[in-house]
Parts: sequence; structure tokens; C-alpha cells
Amino acid sequence: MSVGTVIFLVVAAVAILAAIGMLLSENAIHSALFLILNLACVAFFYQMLNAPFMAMVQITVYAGAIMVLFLFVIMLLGAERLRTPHGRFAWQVPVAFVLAVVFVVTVVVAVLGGGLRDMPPPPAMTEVEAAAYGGPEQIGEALFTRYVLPFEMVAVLLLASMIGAVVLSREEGFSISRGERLQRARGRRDALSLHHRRQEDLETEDVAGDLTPTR
Amino acid sequence: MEPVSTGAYVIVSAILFTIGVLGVLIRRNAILMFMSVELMLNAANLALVAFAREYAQVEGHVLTFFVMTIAAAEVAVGLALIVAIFQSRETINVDELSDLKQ
Amino acid sequence: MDVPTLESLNLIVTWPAVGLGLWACVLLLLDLFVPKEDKFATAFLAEVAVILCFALNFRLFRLKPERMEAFGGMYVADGFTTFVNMVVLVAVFIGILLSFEYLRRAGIQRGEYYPLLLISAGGAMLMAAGRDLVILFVGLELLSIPLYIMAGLRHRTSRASEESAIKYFLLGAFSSAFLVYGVALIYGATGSTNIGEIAGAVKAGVLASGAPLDSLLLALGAGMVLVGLGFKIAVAPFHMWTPDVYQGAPTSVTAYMSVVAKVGGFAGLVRLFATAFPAIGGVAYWQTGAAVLAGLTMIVGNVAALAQSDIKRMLAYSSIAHAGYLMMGVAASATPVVREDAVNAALFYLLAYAFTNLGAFAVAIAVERDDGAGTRIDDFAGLGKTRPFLALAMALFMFSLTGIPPTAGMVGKFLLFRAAVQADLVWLALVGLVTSLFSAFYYVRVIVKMYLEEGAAQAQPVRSYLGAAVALAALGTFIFGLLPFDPASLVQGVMLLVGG
Amino acid sequence: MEGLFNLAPLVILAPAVGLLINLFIGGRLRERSVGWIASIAAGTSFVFAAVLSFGLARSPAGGAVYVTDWVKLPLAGVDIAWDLRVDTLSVTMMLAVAGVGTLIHVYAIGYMHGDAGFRRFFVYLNLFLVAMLTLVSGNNYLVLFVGWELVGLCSFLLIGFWLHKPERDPETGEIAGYKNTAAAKKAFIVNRVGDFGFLLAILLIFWTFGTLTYGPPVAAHGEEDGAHGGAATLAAQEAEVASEDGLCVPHGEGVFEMAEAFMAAGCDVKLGSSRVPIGAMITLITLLMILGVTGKSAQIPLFVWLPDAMAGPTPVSALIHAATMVTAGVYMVTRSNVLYELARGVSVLPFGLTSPGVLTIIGALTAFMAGTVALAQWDIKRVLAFSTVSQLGFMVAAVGLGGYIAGMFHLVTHAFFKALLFLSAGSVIHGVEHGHHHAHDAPEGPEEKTFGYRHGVLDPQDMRNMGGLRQKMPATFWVYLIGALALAGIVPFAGFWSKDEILLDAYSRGDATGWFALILLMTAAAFTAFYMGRQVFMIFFGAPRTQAAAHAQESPPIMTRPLVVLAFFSAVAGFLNWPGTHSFGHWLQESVAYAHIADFNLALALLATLLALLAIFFAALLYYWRPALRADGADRLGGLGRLWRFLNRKWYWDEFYELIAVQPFNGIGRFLAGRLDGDFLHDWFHDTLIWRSFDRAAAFLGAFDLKIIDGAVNGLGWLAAQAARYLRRVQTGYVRQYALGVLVGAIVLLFILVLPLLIANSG
Repeated sequence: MSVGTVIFLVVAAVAILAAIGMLLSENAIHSALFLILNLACVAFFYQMLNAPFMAMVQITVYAGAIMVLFLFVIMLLGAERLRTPHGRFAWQVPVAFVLAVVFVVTVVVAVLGGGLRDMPPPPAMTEVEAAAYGGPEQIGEALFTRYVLPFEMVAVLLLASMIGAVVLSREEGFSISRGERLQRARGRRDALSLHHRRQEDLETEDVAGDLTPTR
Repeated sequence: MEPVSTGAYVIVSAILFTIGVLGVLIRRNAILMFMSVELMLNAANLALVAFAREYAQVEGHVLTFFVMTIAAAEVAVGLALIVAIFQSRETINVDELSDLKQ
Repeated sequence: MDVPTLESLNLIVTWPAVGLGLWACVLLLLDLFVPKEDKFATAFLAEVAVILCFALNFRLFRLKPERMEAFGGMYVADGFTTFVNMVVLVAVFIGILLSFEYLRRAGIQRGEYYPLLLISAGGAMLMAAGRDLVILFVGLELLSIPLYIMAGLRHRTSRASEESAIKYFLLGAFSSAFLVYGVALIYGATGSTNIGEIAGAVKAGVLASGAPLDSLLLALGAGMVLVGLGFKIAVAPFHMWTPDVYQGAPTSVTAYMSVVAKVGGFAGLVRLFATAFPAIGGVAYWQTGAAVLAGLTMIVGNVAALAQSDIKRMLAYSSIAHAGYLMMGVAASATPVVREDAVNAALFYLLAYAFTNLGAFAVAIAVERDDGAGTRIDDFAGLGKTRPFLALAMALFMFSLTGIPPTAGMVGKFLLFRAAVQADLVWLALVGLVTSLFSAFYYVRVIVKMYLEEGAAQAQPVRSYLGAAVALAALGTFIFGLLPFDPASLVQGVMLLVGG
Repeated sequence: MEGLFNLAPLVILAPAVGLLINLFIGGRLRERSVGWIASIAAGTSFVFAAVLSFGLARSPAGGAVYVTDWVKLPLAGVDIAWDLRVDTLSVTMMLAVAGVGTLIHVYAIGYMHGDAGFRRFFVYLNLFLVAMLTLVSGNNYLVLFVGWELVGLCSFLLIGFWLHKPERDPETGEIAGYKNTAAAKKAFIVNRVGDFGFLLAILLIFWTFGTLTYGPPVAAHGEEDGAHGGAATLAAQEAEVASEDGLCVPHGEGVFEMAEAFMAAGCDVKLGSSRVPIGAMITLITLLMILGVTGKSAQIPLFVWLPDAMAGPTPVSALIHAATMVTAGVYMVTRSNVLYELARGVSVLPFGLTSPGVLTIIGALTAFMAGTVALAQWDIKRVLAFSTVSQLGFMVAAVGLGGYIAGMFHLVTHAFFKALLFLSAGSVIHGVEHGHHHAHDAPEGPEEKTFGYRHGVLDPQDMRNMGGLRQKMPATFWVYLIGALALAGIVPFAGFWSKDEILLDAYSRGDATGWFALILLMTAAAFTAFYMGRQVFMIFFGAPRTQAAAHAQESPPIMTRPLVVLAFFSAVAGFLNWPGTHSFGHWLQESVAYAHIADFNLALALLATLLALLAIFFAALLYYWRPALRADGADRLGGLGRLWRFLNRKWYWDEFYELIAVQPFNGIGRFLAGRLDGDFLHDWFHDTLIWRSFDRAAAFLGAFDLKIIDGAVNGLGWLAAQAARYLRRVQTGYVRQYALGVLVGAIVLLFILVLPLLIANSG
């Protein structure tokens, strides 16, 4: 077993354990931290895969920006309040586990059953190739030539999500007062509740009862 | 240092993806469900970069880049939604968000 | 690597989609100058952009282009693209018409609404035009994220709206993760994200690098992508979000997304499956999967719709059922000789569905009360008396959804069933026929309510915009069902799309 | 003269124009103008049809008139145009539809006078004419189907026309508007079942022949010419109609000529992955068509909607549910006579049956069953409704026996006299209602024994409330008498000639099916004479049994004049096909390839007439010479005891139904109620689908094997309830479970996609 393989196995183990930690951790903050660990491991993989630029982006964008946002929201809402009591379908957990095992087995079998099993590891690159491969120049060039259309689309998408974040958290712009809104919200909630509906039906039935002949 | 085969990376990514799926299925907390989705995307990225190396192309990297960006956009919208829900209901337990059903 | 010049970008053919997105950005700025109380100007400017894009697209459509490419082959403008663009633009036009009125009544006039609408429409159009998996994915997100936002637009006043938004969002993100993973696997199997190159690799059985094609990995990827796209077009068993989200979201948004999300998802599906994974002798391997999904969807949608008492939920299940009919077309397109007919049939069906469904939702908006109540089917009782024209239009839409002549829905169904039979999917066509017989029960129930039962359906005073939306939809439903025409020339073949 | 044929579109256009005028500006016109516009539109249509018939007299072969392209898929070889067929068959139907239609329009001006929905009514009527004329004039099955669906829609709208009627039904006490609504729904749903079969048949036709156009009839002059389009030429074509592996190759223009050629070649049709011999395929197609016929033409088992359809206004009953729409099935079979005659030679069904044989049996059974039920009804329109079902059975049996001329002939004469009877019945009802109001104005006299007063409303349709109307309404009496004699089959009125031809066809068929049909039809014919005699005596003879009858008044001339015209035709239409000349038969032979002319059989005619006269004699014995009713209101036939009750209670349908359907269903309902949320039971399933359809179905008349159709309708409701219950469990509203659904779907999908490849790779 080469050194590379050993390092790979160790990092993979850490990544998977971190993911499991995220999955099982009771505390939302711990989960987020586990996820950050996992993201770091993947960034390490990127480095091993000759993708230094992606590794850097992974750390800065994912771990640095996205996860910070997550942590921020968790703290804003109060981590301790995010603990959720064990809910109604306990049965879903074992079922989900079984299905997940089936799923991963299917995927792995398909991956192994195909050509990948026999494929030799990719050839090591020359010094020059390796230096250029996966660097910012190469990726930047691709982004601004071949991929200029999706690049622009993503720009618009970011704009849209920004608007969305604003729309969803801003109060102004409504043409009715807050009191009225609350009232409506309450009314709608009532309309949704089954109890209310059943009562409505009973009432309409009474009306119908008046129409039916008395024999 | 001899490179590790692509298949190995793909298997790791499949495992991470499945753990993400499992997270969506068993966590009740909306934020954690969402984080699990991030894990799934991350797993897909790993597979992409691994394949990119196999073909010695940067397409995989570019695709990864886009996935990350879009993940960021989703996070902005998703967290705003979660905060909005929390403000009105004092909970983000998805099991309690079930007014709408048959 | 060559730096692209303006000529090589060939921008003009992309304008219907790209222009819409850009105009959305400009509109966002212009909206700052529109007073909060009345967002008419914003809606109007959005409509103008839609009309301009439609005119441009129509011109491209009439030109019957020989697959014009733009952005270095990322964007293809062929018959398929221009037709899908047309459907989307029609849907957006009617969608804005009915939104304006609805938003005002519901007290959620937001200037941001219209740019978001345009952006998501642009996403749907790009999904049809994209010849790269990147475009497919980014287009899908461009389509979806504005929809998540719009579904939650009523979150301040309606618990249902916020609930539907978070459900849509979480499940949407979940399923698009499947899509991304599928894209990764396809890339891994073929060494390319370009649909043309993928198709080449699939046909030749070897990659550009000379390595053999890993067909297992490809099938796995295709399956995952099908999950992601199937979610968007609400195919069973990925459909379960649909009724909840449709019911909870503001009705104008429901109307819009029931059409455009479906069009976009379907366009992506066809672009990818019919082009990138062609059959190599015999029938493409994914036919069984698609056919099973189609059959299941038709059964689930139609049977569940029988049980609904809320018009929005009923239309949600109905839209699931229609996704099943569309999937039938997709499944049939796996048989090489039927491919064009099947895709044409499905495209025509989309057009018919767009008109009909938007119309039905427009009538639902007219009946809905300001506080969001009034969406039960019982609330339609007596509409035939109080609002004869609305009721007449609704009856037309219901007939079209059932597939009764002379409506566009009937022609569409005929074409789809025919394609399925041609593709030797007789059992699937039979399932479709039987389930559409079922569907008569719940569609006719609405008509019976409107015409044959006493009740004081209180349609809100219908403003001209909403009336125009209903009229336009009814006109489309009627014209494409009655007037003699040649669907093959209307939907000008996907032949142009062969080979990517 | 073929230039005249180009007028064909105008036949349809005329009522369409009337419809549009009334739709758009009718609101501003006076009531009478609206009525006349509609009537003139219908009349114009008739005039054009008449012109077409003159054209046909010169060039009897007829032809197709191209109107416009319709569904066209060049690559797939689909090219279905909107063509009209002008030949003797379609023009016969046009004349009957437009002719009777015009008279009924005029009549309705008087009948619907003052109704709030006057304009709506005439718009619907014109729409119906458009639809029915489309149905009969189409040159391919798709146009036929469009018309088929549209007439169904019109029927639905018109049955439920009086949906706001507040009066209560005297027997059940339910509000009439609800009943009308339920009847409309029932008609629509039952017809959907039939239409489904027909649609399948059309798809199969397209699949087999690659076209839906009828094409010219093959055997231009029937069997006796021995032509069959020339068996020799067909044999020569054999090589080109079948490919070397024995599969049929669509090659020609029309369905019928291809069917002949394929049968001659004996080739196979590919259906899915299996091969079906062409004979079996044609049998299958014709059987599916029969399903359509049973729905539209009200045959067992789908006839249940028609008696309830009488909830519509009387002119509608006359036009749609007696004279025209319900005969669409007979027309369709006659149009497809080539297919049926080909299927006659194929025996793939059990017991040596063929699909025309099945049709015959269905028709004969329906004729018999409905005839017996009509014996014991008191509602004037209900008697006629069952009579219509019975007569439709005659026609269906006739076409099943190969007697296309007889079937069409009976269709035409029946259109006249049944329209006449319905309209006259409307006039009687109108008169009695009038008398009722009149009697109320001067309330004197003792407490009278009436029927249907239970809820304070007189039932003007109950024949027990009538009697002695001969003096009060002389014009109505005379025309009614003519109609009744025609229906009863008394020489020389129209019904005699046409019914006799049907019996003759059954007689000359000579096989088991023929004998079976002959016996049942003969009996049914005797019953017909009896119940018509009973009706006439109960309504018009004897003394008035209520104040309403005593004060009844003759209807206005605008109503009686059309009746006189119809009475004239009911009297003389039989001479169209006078045994010596058979002009109607020769006329139809031009377009119906397998039509053959049967010779008059004096013995049979005498026997039938004798039976009819005997039946009328018995009717007179029971209802004229002795008081029609005993003091306690019991019918004279009540002496039959249990059998009478059996018939009156519609073959014990209610009880039977209670036993086999309602009780088990209630059990299921209780079970569901115990399990399900309240809102579900208050929801549509319980209230509308299950309860209402059961309730209404309980009121459904005279049927003995309704369980099939009601079983289907209610089974669907039950299925939906089960499905909803299951879905409710799945559709919980919990995001995580939806995600679980996605995962399950993904796994299944991956299995479907990956497993075959995996197996292939390892193998």
C-alpha cells in the first residue's frame, strides 16, 4: 500500500465519520462543525486530485461563507431551541436506514460493475501539465469562454436569490396593515383546520335539513 | 505518490451522498435537513473532481464551481425562508409544518 | 483557447431567453421608481418584454432555423427550443395578467414579483435550449429558486404559503442534489457534459479518449437525473410535494408554476433523454423506467384527484396526471421510429396544457376570496348563473383537461396515445385511456357544481386583466382543438435536434 | 349534379348560425323572435338536406365533400380531413334529424313559453342539431366521434335543463331540480362508459387500417349481384395487402374496402408483440362499437340513463331521447355494415356467437324487457320512455340481423311517431296542468282521490289523474291516436311496415339467433300494442278522474300544428318502402353495401297484426269497457297479482338492488365511517358519488341487470374511496415522508435502469 493510498483511506475515514457525526449530533452547532470538518476533508481530496483551485474555493466559499451563514442562523434562532423532540414516526428511522443501505449498495455495485473497476489509476502528469492543471488560469479561461452563458445565468440566479432573501425577510411593501394581516393569517389557519371544516359541513347540513321533506 | 484510483473516490462520494440522503430523511430540524442537502451536493462535487482528473479536463472543475455557487444561492433563499418560518411559528421542526395535507 | 468574438456568440438567437433575464434585472431597477401602492407599471413593462421576446422568438420560429448555435454550442436554437419558448412566453403572458389582479386583491403587491417571474421563465427556456448539462442544471435552479420565493410570498399573512414554500424548497433542493449527482455520473461515464458529445459517445460506445463507455455508470446517472427532473414535473412517486405546495402557494404562483415548471422540466428531460441517450438499435434502455413512471403517475394522479374537495388540490393532482400523459410521450420517444412523433405530441400537449391549466387557475382566482378562502369546489356551485362566462370558460377547460372534443386537450391526448401505441406501449396507452375515463368524474363534477347545483358562487368582480387572461386561455384551448391544423408543422420536428 | 353536394356544409352551418345569433344578440330579442330564429335555422338546414337528396336522386352514388384539413401528421401518414359524406344513408339521417328537429323547434316555442331559460334552451337545441348533423355527415370515424361526444354533451345540458325546479317529486319527495341534476350526471357518466368502448374501437380501426375514412362501400349493389366489389380483383390484390410474413399492409383509401381485402387475404394484424388474425380484430372492433351502441342507443346493460333522461323538457325527450340522438348507435352500425358482415363470418367467441349475433341478442332482450316494464307504469312519459328503449331494441336487433334497411326504416318511422307521441304527451301534460290551475281558481266539489297530491303538488304526468280528455283536447287526441296506432303496428300506419320488416329479417335469418330474436320481438310487439292501448284508454276515454282532467284545455295552435304534420308523416311514412317498390330500400342500397331487400311475407304480417289487435282488444277490455281503475286506485292489471307488482316495481329492481347493492354498501360505508375522518365522509364521496348515485339509482326504473352498470359506477366510487384512504396515509403532509417517497422512487428507478444492464454485463 502506497503512502497515497494510506492518506486517502485516513482522510476518507475522517470525512465519513464527520458526516455521520453531523447526522447524529444532537446539537445543531456540533452538526455544523462536523460538516465543516467534512468539507475540509473534501478540500483535501481536491488537493490530492490535482485541483488546487477547487480546494481553495471549497475552503473559502463553502467552509468560509456558506457554513458561517448556517452557524449565524443557528445562533440567531438559538441552538438550544432547535433541539427537536423525538417525533411521531419512529418507524421512519429504521426504514430510512434500510433504504439508504439498499441505495448505496446499488450505486456502489453499479460503479464497480462498470468499467471503473478495471480502469488503471490515471497516469501521473508531467511537471508542467500538473502545474497548469486545475489552476485559476485554466478555470478562469474556461469560465469566460466556453462557459460564459452559464456564468451569466449564475449571476442572475444570485441576484434572484438575493431578492428572495430580501422579500422573505422584509415587511414593507404590503398594502394592508399588520393587524389585518395577523387576523387573516388566523382566519386562514382556522379555515385549514379540520375541526372548522367539519363544523362548516355540519352547518350546511342543517340548511339542507330544512329543505328535506318531513315525512 | 501514486494517485488513488477514481473508483475509490466515487465510492467515498456515494457514501457521503447517502449519508446526506439519510440526514434529510431522519432529521426533523429544517436547518439540519438543509445541511444534509449541502452534504449531498458536496458529495457530487467530489465525484465531479475525481472524474475531471481521470479525463484530465477542467470541465469537472467548472461544473463543481457552478454547483458551489448555486449552493450558495440556495442557502441565501433557504435560510431566509427558515428564519421567516421561525418568526411566525417559533419552530423549525418540519414535522410540525403539516397543515397542508389531504 | 479561442476567445469568443461577438459574432461567434451569435447573441441574436438567444435573445428570447437571455433578453428576458436581462430585462428582469433592469426591471428590478425600474421598479424602484414605481409607487408601492400600484405596481401596474412594473407588470406592464414585464408584459412588454414578454411580447417583444415572443415576437422575436416567433420570427425565429417562422424561419425554421437549421439548428443555430450560440455561445459556442452551449445554446441551440432549433424547432424544439423555439416551440418551448413559445409555450413558456404564452404562459408568462397569461401568468402576469392573472397575477396582477390577484396580488392586488391579496394585498401582496410586490414589485419584485415580476422580475422573479421573468427570471424563472428564462430558466425554463434555457433548459430547453441548453446543449450542456451545466445549462440544464443552472437553468433548473434559475427556474426553481424564484418559484420557492414566490410560493412563500404570502408568508406574512398565510401559514399555508410559508409552509408550502419551505416544503417546496427542502424537497426541491433534495431532488436537485440527485440531479447534480446524476450529472456527475454521466460526466464520469462519458467524459463530457456536452449533450452532443454524450450522444456521440453513447452511439459509438467509446469516449473521445478511446476508453470504452461505462454504460452502467451512465444508466445510474440517467436514473438520478430522472429523479431530479421527475420531481420538477411532478411524476409519481416524486409528486408528493405537489398538492401541498399548489394548495398553499398564492394561486397566481400556483397557476404559473403548474405550467412553467412542467414545461421547463419536460424540455430538459426531452433534450437530455431523446438526444443524449439515443437508442442503439431497438429501444433505448430507459424506456421501461419512463413507462413505469408514466403509468404510475397517471393512476396516482387521477385516482387521488377523485377525492379532492379543494379546487387547487384537485388541479394539483390533475397536473400530476397530466405529467403522466407527458411521460408517456417521453417513454414512447425511446423507440427510434416514433421519437419525432412522440416528442411532437408531447410538445403539442404542453401547449394545450398551458392554455387550459392557466385558464382553469384564472377562473379559480376569480372565485377565490381576498383572504385566500373560497377555493373549495363547493364554492363553484351556481357559478353558471352568477357568472355565465366564467363558468362557460371553466367548463371548456374541464372538457379540455378530460380530453373531450373539440378542445386542444383532446387533440393532444389523441396524439400522445397514438405515439404510445406506435411505440408498442399498448398497455400504457390503455392505462392512459382508462385513467382519463376516470378523470371525467372529477372534472365533470366541477361542471355539475357550476351548472346544476344551487349555490351563490360569489366570483369577485372580475377586472379586465383577469378576464383577458381567461379569454386568452379559452381562445387558445378552443382554437387548437377546433381549427384544422397540422400539428407536425406547428411543432416543427425535433429532427433538427437529432445528434445534439 | 355532384356540384350540389358542395352544399353539404351548409346543412350544419345553418343551425350554427342560428345558435350564434341567439347566443350573442338573443338576449336583446323578444322571446318569440329567439324561437323563430332557431326554428328557421333548423328549417334551413332541412331545406339544404332536401336539396342534397335531389342531387342524390340524380347521382345516387354520392360522394365526399372536402371541407378542410384537420389532424395531419405527414411523417406518420396520418391525414384526417374534415370531410362530409353525402350519400343516401347520411342524407336520410339529415332529413330525419332536420325535419323532425324543425317541427320540434316550432312546438317548443309554444311549450317553453315564459320559461326563464327560453334562450338557453334554443341555443342548446340548435347546438344539438349542429352536433347531430356533424355525427351523421362525417366521412370518417373521428368526425363521427366528435359529433358523438357533442350530442352527449347537449343531452347532458338539456336533461339538467330545469336544475332549479323547486317542486318535489310526488313519489320520492325529492326536489325536482336535484333529480334532474342527478339524471344528467347519470346520463353523462353512463355514456362515458359507452364512449370509451367506441373510442377504443376507433383507435383499433386506425391501428389496423391506418385511416379512419369510410371510403366507398365495397359491394356496390348488395349480395344478390354477387359482386362484393369483385372477388376476383380482391384476390388479385391479395399480394399487395399482405406482406410476405402475412401482416396486413394498409394501402387503400377507405376502411371498408381494406377490411374486405384483408379478409380476403386472411392476413394478421400486429398488436403489441402479438399477432391477431384480421377476423378476430374486426370482431373485437365491432364488439367495442357495440359497447358504444349500448351506451348511446340505450341498450342493456347501459340503457339505465334513458328513462331518467325524461327529466328534461318534453321537446328534448322527443327530439334527443326518442327521435334522433339515441338512434346514433343504429346509424353507426349501419354505417359500419361492412365490418359487421365480415365479422358475421368469424367465430372466435364462445357458443358460436358472432359480434352481430351479440348485437341481435342485446337488442331483442332490450326490446322485450323494456316492453314488459312499460306495461305497468303510470307516468305518461315513462311509458313512452320505456317504449323508446324497446323500439331501439327492435332497431338494434334489426341491424344485428343484417336488416340494415329494416333498421333504418324503423328508425325513420319511429322518429316521426315517437316524436309525435312525446310532443302530444307534452300537450296532454300542458293541458292537465292548465286544468289544475283552473280547478284551483274555483275550488268546489268534494275531496277527490288523486295521485301525486301527497306533497301538495298534482303530478300532471300520472295517467291515473287523467281520463276523458277526448272531449277536452280533441286535436291532441286524434294525433295521439295516430301515433299510438303507428307505434302499435296497425295497418296502414308507418310502424306496421317498418316493424314488419324487422320481424321478417329475423324470420328469414333462420338460425338460432334469428328464432330467438323473432320470438322475443314478436312478444314485445304485442306488448307494445297493449301498453299503447292502455295509455290511450286511460288518458282519453272514460270519465275525468280529477278536477284537473275535468278542466283540461287544448294546447295553443303553435303546439298542435307541428303535431298534425308529424301525424301526417306517421300515417304515411310506411309507404316509403311499399313492398312492391321498395323505394327506400333501393335508395339505401346505394350506400349500404350489404343492404338486402326482403320480400313481404303475408303470413307473418297477418300474425303480427292479429297479435296487435288482440292486445288492443285486451287493453280495451281492461281499461275501457270496465272502469280503468277500481275505487282504491288499483290497476285493472292488478289481477295479475305478484306478476303485476313485479312489473310495476320494475322487475323488483328496487328490492333486488337493496339486497345486492345498498345493504353491502351501507356496511362498507359504516366500516369506512368508523375508520375515516369525518370530513371525508362529508366529502364528495359520501355525499355526491356514493349516496346520490345510490339514491338516484334506487329510483331508476325498470331494470333488472342494472347491477352491472351501477356496480361499475359505484365500484368506481368505492375504489376511489379506498384509494383516497390509502393516499391519505401516504399524503401525510410531512416533508420527511415525501423525501422518503423520493428515495423509494429513486431506488426503484435505479433498479429498473441498472439491473438489466448488470445482468447483461455479467452474463
